[in-house]
Amino acid sequence: MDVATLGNMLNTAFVFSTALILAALGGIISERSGVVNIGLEGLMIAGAFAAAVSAFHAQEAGYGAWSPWVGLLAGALFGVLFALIHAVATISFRADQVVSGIVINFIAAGSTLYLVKLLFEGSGETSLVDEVFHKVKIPILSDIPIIGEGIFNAYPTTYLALILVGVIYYGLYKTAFGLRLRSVGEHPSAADTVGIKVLRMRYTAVLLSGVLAGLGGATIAMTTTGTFSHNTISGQGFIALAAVIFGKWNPLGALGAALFFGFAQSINNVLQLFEFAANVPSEFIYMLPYVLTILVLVGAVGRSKAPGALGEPYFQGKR
Amino acid sequence: ACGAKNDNEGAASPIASPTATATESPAATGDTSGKDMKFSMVTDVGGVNDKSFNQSAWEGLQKLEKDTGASIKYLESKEAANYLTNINQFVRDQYNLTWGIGFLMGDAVKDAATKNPDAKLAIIDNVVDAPNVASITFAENEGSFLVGVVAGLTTKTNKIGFVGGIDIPVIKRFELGFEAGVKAVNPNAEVIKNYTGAFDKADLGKAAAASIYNDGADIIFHAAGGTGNGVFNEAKERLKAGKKVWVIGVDKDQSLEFGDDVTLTSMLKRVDEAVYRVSKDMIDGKFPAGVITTLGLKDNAVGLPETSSKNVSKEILDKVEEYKAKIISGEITVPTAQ
Amino acid sequence: MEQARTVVEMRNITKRFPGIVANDNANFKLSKGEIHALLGENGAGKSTLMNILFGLYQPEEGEIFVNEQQVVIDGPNKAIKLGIGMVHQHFKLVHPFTVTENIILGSEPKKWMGLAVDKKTAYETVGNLSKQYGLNVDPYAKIDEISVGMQQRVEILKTLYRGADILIFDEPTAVLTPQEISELLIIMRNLVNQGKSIILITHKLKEIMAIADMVTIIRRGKIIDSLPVSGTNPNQLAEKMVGREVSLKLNKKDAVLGEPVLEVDRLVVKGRQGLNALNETSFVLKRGEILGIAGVEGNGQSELIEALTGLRPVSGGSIKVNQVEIAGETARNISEAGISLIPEDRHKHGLVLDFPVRENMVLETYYQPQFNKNGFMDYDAIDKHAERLVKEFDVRTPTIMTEARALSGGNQQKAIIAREIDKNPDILIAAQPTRGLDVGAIEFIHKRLVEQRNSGKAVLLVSYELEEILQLSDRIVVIYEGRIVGDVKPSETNDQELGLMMTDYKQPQGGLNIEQTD
Amino acid sequence: MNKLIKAFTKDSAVVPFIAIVLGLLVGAVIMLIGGYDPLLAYRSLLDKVFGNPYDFGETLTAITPLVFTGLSVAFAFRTGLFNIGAEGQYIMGMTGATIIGVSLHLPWYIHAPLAVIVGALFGGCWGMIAGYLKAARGVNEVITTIMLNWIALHLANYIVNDYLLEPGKGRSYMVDPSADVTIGWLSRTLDDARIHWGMFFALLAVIFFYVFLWKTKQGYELRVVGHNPDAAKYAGINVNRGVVKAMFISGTLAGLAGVFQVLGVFLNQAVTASPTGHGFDGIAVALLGGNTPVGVLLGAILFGTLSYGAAGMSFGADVPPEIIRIVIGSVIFFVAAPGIIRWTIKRVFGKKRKGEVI
Ligand SMILES: Nc1ncnc2c1ncn2[C@@H]1O[C@H](COP(=O)(O)OP(=O)(O)OP(=O)(O)O)[C@@H](O)[C@H]1O
Ligand SMILES: Nc1ncnc2c1ncn2[C@@H]1O[C@H](COP(=O)(O)OP(=O)(O)OP(=O)(O)O)[C@@H](O)[C@H]1O
Ligand SMILES: [Mg+2]
Ligand SMILES: [Mg+2]
Repeated sequence: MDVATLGNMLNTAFVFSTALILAALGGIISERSGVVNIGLEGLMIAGAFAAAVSAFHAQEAGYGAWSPWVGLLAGALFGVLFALIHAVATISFRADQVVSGIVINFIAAGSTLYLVKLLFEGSGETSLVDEVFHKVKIPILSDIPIIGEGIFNAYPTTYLALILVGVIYYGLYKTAFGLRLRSVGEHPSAADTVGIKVLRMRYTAVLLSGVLAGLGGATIAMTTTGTFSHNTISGQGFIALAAVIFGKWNPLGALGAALFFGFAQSINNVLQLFEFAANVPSEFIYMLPYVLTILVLVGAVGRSKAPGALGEPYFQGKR
Repeated sequence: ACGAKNDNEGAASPIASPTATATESPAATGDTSGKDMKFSMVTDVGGVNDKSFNQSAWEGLQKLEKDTGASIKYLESKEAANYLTNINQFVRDQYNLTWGIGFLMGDAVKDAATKNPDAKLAIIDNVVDAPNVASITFAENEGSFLVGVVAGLTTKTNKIGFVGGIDIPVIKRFELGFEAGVKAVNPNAEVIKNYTGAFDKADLGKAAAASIYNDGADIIFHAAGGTGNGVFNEAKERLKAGKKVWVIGVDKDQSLEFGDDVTLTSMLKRVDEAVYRVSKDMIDGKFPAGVITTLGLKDNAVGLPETSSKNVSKEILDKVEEYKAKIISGEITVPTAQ
Repeated sequence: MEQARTVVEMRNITKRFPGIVANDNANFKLSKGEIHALLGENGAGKSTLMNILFGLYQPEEGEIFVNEQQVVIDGPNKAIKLGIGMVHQHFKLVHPFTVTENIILGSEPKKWMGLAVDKKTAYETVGNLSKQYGLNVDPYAKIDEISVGMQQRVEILKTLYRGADILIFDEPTAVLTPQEISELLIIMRNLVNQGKSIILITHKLKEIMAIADMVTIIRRGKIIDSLPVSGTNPNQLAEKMVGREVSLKLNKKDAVLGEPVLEVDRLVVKGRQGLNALNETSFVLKRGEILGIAGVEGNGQSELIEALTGLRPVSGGSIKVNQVEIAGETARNISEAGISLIPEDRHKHGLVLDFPVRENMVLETYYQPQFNKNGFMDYDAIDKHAERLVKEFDVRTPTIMTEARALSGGNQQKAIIAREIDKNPDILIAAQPTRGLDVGAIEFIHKRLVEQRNSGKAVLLVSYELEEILQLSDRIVVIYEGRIVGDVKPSETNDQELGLMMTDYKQPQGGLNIEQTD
Repeated sequence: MNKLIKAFTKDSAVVPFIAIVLGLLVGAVIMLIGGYDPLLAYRSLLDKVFGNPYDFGETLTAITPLVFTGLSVAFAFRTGLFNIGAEGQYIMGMTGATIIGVSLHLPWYIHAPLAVIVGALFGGCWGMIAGYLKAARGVNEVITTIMLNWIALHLANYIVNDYLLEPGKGRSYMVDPSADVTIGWLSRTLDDARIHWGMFFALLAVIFFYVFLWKTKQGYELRVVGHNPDAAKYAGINVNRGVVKAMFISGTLAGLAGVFQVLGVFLNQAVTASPTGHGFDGIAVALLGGNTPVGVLLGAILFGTLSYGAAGMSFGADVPPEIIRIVIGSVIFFVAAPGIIRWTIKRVFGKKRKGEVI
C-alpha cells in the first residue's frame, strides 16, 4: 500500500468520522451529566433535516457559500429542539431515559419526513443543495506526507469537530463547569449538597448534546448527501453511541473510536481496488468495520465504566 | 430533491415528462378516453421519489393522467411484507391496472396475479409468468455498452470506474455492458469496480468514488440509485478543487439534476415510457397480458439523452451511433447476466 | 458557665412523607460551642430534621432561626451561606474525583478570568486546611483509594472549606474503626474549641456520654426530651429513646465448646492488587463458640470472608468444614457444606431490593426441593416459609409481597439474618451485622446470634466495632495485614489492648497469644 | 433498567389508555397543521385494518413478528441487559429457517419443526455471542449488538447470494412446501391473507415468557442476575452463565420472528441492503408494554395495527404514513412519563379538581 493510498484512506476516514465525532461528543456531554442519550440517532436526523432544508432556502435566497453554514446553524438549533423534549421528559418528569431516547428517534424520524413531504410537495427527499461544504487545504500542513492529505485537506466541519474535541475535553476536565457537570453525573446528591443546581446542569448538558448531535447530522447533509431523506441518517447515531462507550465517555477516546470506525469503513473501499479483493465475497468486505470494532473491543478495551449515576433521574431528597 | 425540481425543470427533460401534479388532481387536458379507468403502482422500499425507477414510473403514470384523464395512485412499501398487501389493496379496489415497480416485486405480483385471475398487473425489471401480467424488462447492457463507448473514448487516464448498488442481475447487466463498450473502443482502459452494497447510501457512494478517483480514474459510471448521488457529490467537489472528473449518470438524464460540469452523459432507462406505453395500451384494449417485453436500443428504451452533445464530441457521438446500429442489427452481441 | 448564645433554633417543625410524619412538631436548639447529640431509633426522623436544617427538605410547618435571625433555608446553598455544614450519613463524595476536587466542588478557585480551575491554589488551600485542623488528608488522593475514615475527614473538610460554623454529623461513627472513632472525637473537640458548634447524630450511647454536652431524644418524629448529658446515663437514654426498658448488657451463659467445625490452615488469598491479602492465616472455630475477628478495616477481613464463602479463589492453604476440604469449591457447594453469610453490604450483596420479601427469603435456597419442583418454583411453600421467618424474626413489613427496598435498614437486616440463620448453618459468618442499627435492633440481633451458638452451632463474627466483639465473642482473634496476630479471651482483655494489637504496636514474636507478654 | 421496568408495571391501566388517546391527538394536531383531515385519516386507518377479512388477517401477520422481537427485548431488559440486537437475531433466524427450508426435503412433520428450531437456534446463538462477549470479556452488549446487527445483515446476504440464490431472482429459492407453516384453511377464510402458525407460537411465547421468568428456577436465577449481579454471586448463581443464557433466550425469541416471516410470509429470503426494522420496533414494543409479557402483546397489537393501518391512511386520506411514527412515539412518551399526563390534567382541569392528590 503506497503513501498516497494511505493518505487517501485517512482522508476518507475523516469524512466518515466527522459526524460520528460530533454526535459522540454530544453523547458524552449528556451521559457525563447522568442522562443516557440513546436518542443521538434522532437528534442527528433532526440536524440533517434542518440543515438540508435551510441550506436549500439559503441558497435560493442567494446566500451562496454561506448556505451550508446556515444549514449547520439550523441543524444545531433543531437538534436542541428535540433534545429539549428529551430533557423535559427525563429531567423534569423523570421518564426513563432509554424510553425517552427511543421516543426521540421515533418522533424525529416520523416528523422530519412528514415535514419534508409538506415542504417539498409530497417528495420524500429535500431538493438538492448545490452550495455544500468543500474540502479546505491548510497551507504548508497539507504538504506533509500521509497526514497532509489525510487530515489537512478536509471539510470545515472536520476541523470544527476536531476543535470541538479539544474544547470539550478542556471544558470537561479543566473548568469548573466541567467539574460540576461530571459531579452531577457521578453523584448528583453530592453535587446538590454543595449547592450545584443538578437539574439545571443536566438541562444544559442535554441541550448541548442536541447542539452537537444536530451538528453531526447537519454535517452529513452538508458534506456528503446535499439532501435529506429517510436514510440520510441510518444507524450513525447508534454507531456514535457505540463510540461514546468504546471511548469510555472521554472526548479523546470517542475521537479515537470514531476515527477507528471511519478508518475501517475506508479500508473496505480501498480493498476493492485490489485484485485479490475480487475473490473475497463483497459481503465480507462490508462486514469488516463492524467485525473490527468488536475485535478491538474484545482485545484491548474490556470493561468500561459508565458515569456513576447514569440513567438515574434525580430529585431532591432522593436516597 | 427531485420532487420539487420536477416542477421547475421536468418539462425540459428530453423524456418530455409532464409537470408533476398532486397525486390525485383531476386532469384538465388531453383526450379523455381513459377517464373511467384507474391505474396504480406500488413502489419498493425506495419510495416514489427515489430519483430512480420508482420516480420514473410515477412520471409515466402522471403523463398518462394528463393525456388520457385516467386516475392514478401509488402506495409506497415500508417493508417487503407490504409489497403484496399494497398490490392487493389496489386489486381489491378494482383498479384496471396495477404496477409492481422493481425487481423485488416479482413474487408479490405473481401471488396477486394467481389469486386474482381477473385483475391486470404489470411489472418492471422482472419476469412474472402469469396470463394476466405484463412483464417489462430492459436491455440495460445495450445502453451501458454505448456509454462505455463514450467513456472509453473520453478517458485520458485509461482508468474508468464503475460504482454498483447491490450485486444483483440487473446491475450486473449494467456492469458487463459498460465494460464491453469500454473495451470495444479502448482495449487498454481498465475498469475499476466497486459495489457499495446499497442503493440508498450516498455516503458510501461518495467514499467509493473518492477511492476510485484517487486511484487515477477520470470517469465513473454509476448504477447505484441514491448511492450514486454520492458519486456526483464527490465529482463536484473535485471540480471545485480544480480537478476535472466525469460521472455518467443512470436511469434518467442526470445532468439535469447534477449539472453539465460533471455529468458526461447518462444511461437512460425509460421506465416512464414503458409504464406510459403499456398503460396506454391497456386503455386502447391492447394490454400485453402474459407477454414478456424486453425493451432495448431498438425500442429507444435505453440509450443516451440528447443533452450528451454538450460534453461529448461529435466524433464520439458518431461512434456511438455506429455501435448502436451494429447492436440493433445483431452484428455485436453485448454480454449480459442471466 | 455563662449562658451561651443560641446559634440554631428550630421551632415546631413538621415534615410529612407519604404515609408517615417524619417530624412532628419538633423543637430543637443548639448553643454556640456545644456538641449536641441527637438520639433516636432507626426511622425516628433524625436525618430528616437535619436535612431540613441543611435545606435539603422543606418542612410543611415550622420556623428556623440561625443566629437569632429567622431564615428560610431553601437549599444547601442557603445553608452554606448561613454557615451550616453537614456530614451525611451516606457520604456525598464523587468517587472518581480527588480529595481536593471533592472539597472545592461548587466553589472552585479560578484563573484565566474564570476559564479554568486554579488547581494549584486548590490543592494548596486544601492541604493547609487539613493541617490547620489536624486532619492529615492527602489532597491528591482519589476518593476510591482512601479509607472510610479518611473519606469522612474529606466530608469535614468540605464543610470547613465553605466556612461552616455549625456542623452536623449524621451517624459519623457507624463506619469507623475504634481508632478512627477516637481520632474523630478529638477532631470534634478541636472544632468546638475553635468556636464551631456541632450536632451529632449517633446510636452509640457511649459516644454521647463521652463527648456530647446536650442530648435531644426523638421518637417517631416527636421530640421526647432535651437534657444535659451530665445529668443522665446510658440506660435512661435507651429507655427514653425506645420507650421501654432495654438491656444494654447482653446476658449469655458460658460457652459449651464442641468439635472443631471450621479449620483454616495457612490460608493464602490474593487481594485486589494481586498482593497477598491473607498470608498463611490459621485459626480454628469450634461448635458452640462465637469467634470474633478484630482488626482495622482492610487487613484481610473481606478477603477472608470471600475465600471462606467461595467468592474469591484461594492460592494456598486449606479450609476444612467438618473435616472436609472446601477450599476452591463453588459458593453453592460451600453453602451446602454448612456456611452461611450475613454480608457486610446488605444492599449490594444481601438483597435484591426490587424483589418482594418472599423472593429474598429464598435467595440461597430457591433451588432446593422444598421450594422447587421439576424446575418450577413452589410459591406456596416459599410464601409459607417467608411468612414464618417474618414472624419469627419480627421483620416489620406490610406483607411478604412488599419490595425489600421499602423496608427500613434495620428490617432489611433482620430479613437477611432470618434467612441465614434459618438455613441452620454449622457456621454462621456475620459481617458487621449491626452496623447503623439502633440499640433495640442491635439487642435483638445479638440475642439471635447467641441463641445460634447456644444451640451448638458456631458463629464467626467480623466487626470493626470493638465493643460488639468484646460483648459477643467467646474468643477473639486479631487480624493484622492478613495474619492472625493475637488470640485472646474477652474477659481477659479490653478495648485499649485490642486496639493496640490491631495496629500491631504490641505484636509478640510469632504473633500468638497476647497473654504471655502481659 | 429496574426503573424502566417499574415505570410501567405499577402505574394503573388508565395511564396507557390516556396515553393512546393523547398520542392520537398529537397526530391529529400535526395532521391539521399539514392541512389534512385527521378524522378521515383515522377512519381510513380503522377501515384498512377492520374493513375486510384480508386486511384484518394481514394485520395479524404484521403483529406477529413484533410480539417476538418485543418479547426478545423485554426478556433481556428483565435480566439486566439491553439488547439492541434483536434486528440481527431476527435476520439470523430468517437465515437458519431458509437454509433448512430451502435445502432439505423431508416429511412436513419433521421439516417444518426442524426449520423452526434451527432458525431459532441461529437467532439464539447470535444473541449468545453478545452475551458471551459481555460475560467473558466485559464488552458492553449495547455496542456488540449494534455491530452484530450489521454483521448479520451482510452474513445473511452472503449465505443467500452464494448458496441459496435462485438465479435472477435476487432471493433464495422458495422454501420447500414441506417446511411451509402457513395455515391454508384460515388463510382462505380470511381472503388469502398470509396467516401462519407463527401467531400461535407468539402467544405461546408470551406464556413462556411469563412462566419461565416468574415460575421457574432458571427464570428466578436470571432475574436475580438482572437485578443484582452481586447478590447473585453471593447466592451461588453463576452470573456469567446467566448472562449468556439470557442473551440466548432473548436471541431465540427474536430469531423466531424471522423464522416465521420466512416460513409463513415470504417463503424465501431476499438479499437486502438495509435492516427491516423489526428488531428496532421490538424495542418500542417492549417499552410500550412495560416489559411485561401481556404488555408486550398489547403493545405489539397497538404498534402493528397502527403501522399496518398507516397504508390505509395514505390510501384513503393521502396522509403521509410517517405520521404514524409520531403517534407511536408520542404514545410511548406519555406512557413513560405519566407525570406529563398528570401535569397536563392538572393544568387543564386545575380549578375544577382542586384538592385532588396528583
Ligand atoms: N425521601 C423520603 N421519602 C419517603 N419517606 C422518607 C424519606 N426520607 C425519610 N423518610 C421516612 O421518614 C422517616 C424518618 O426517616 P429518617 O431518615 O429521618 O430516620 P432516622 O432517624 O435518620 O433513621 P436512621 O437512624 O435509620 O438513620 C422514616 O420513616 C422514613 O421512612
Ligand atoms: N426510595 C425511597 N422511597 C421511600 N422511602 C424510602 C426510600 N428509601 C428508603 N426509604 C425509607 O427511608 C428509611 C430510612 O432509610 P435508610 O436507608 O436511611 O435506612 P436506615 O435505617 O438509615 O439504614 P442504614 O443505616 O443502612 O442507612 C427507611 O424506613 C425506608 O423505608
Ligand atoms: Mg438517618
Ligand atoms: Mg441508619
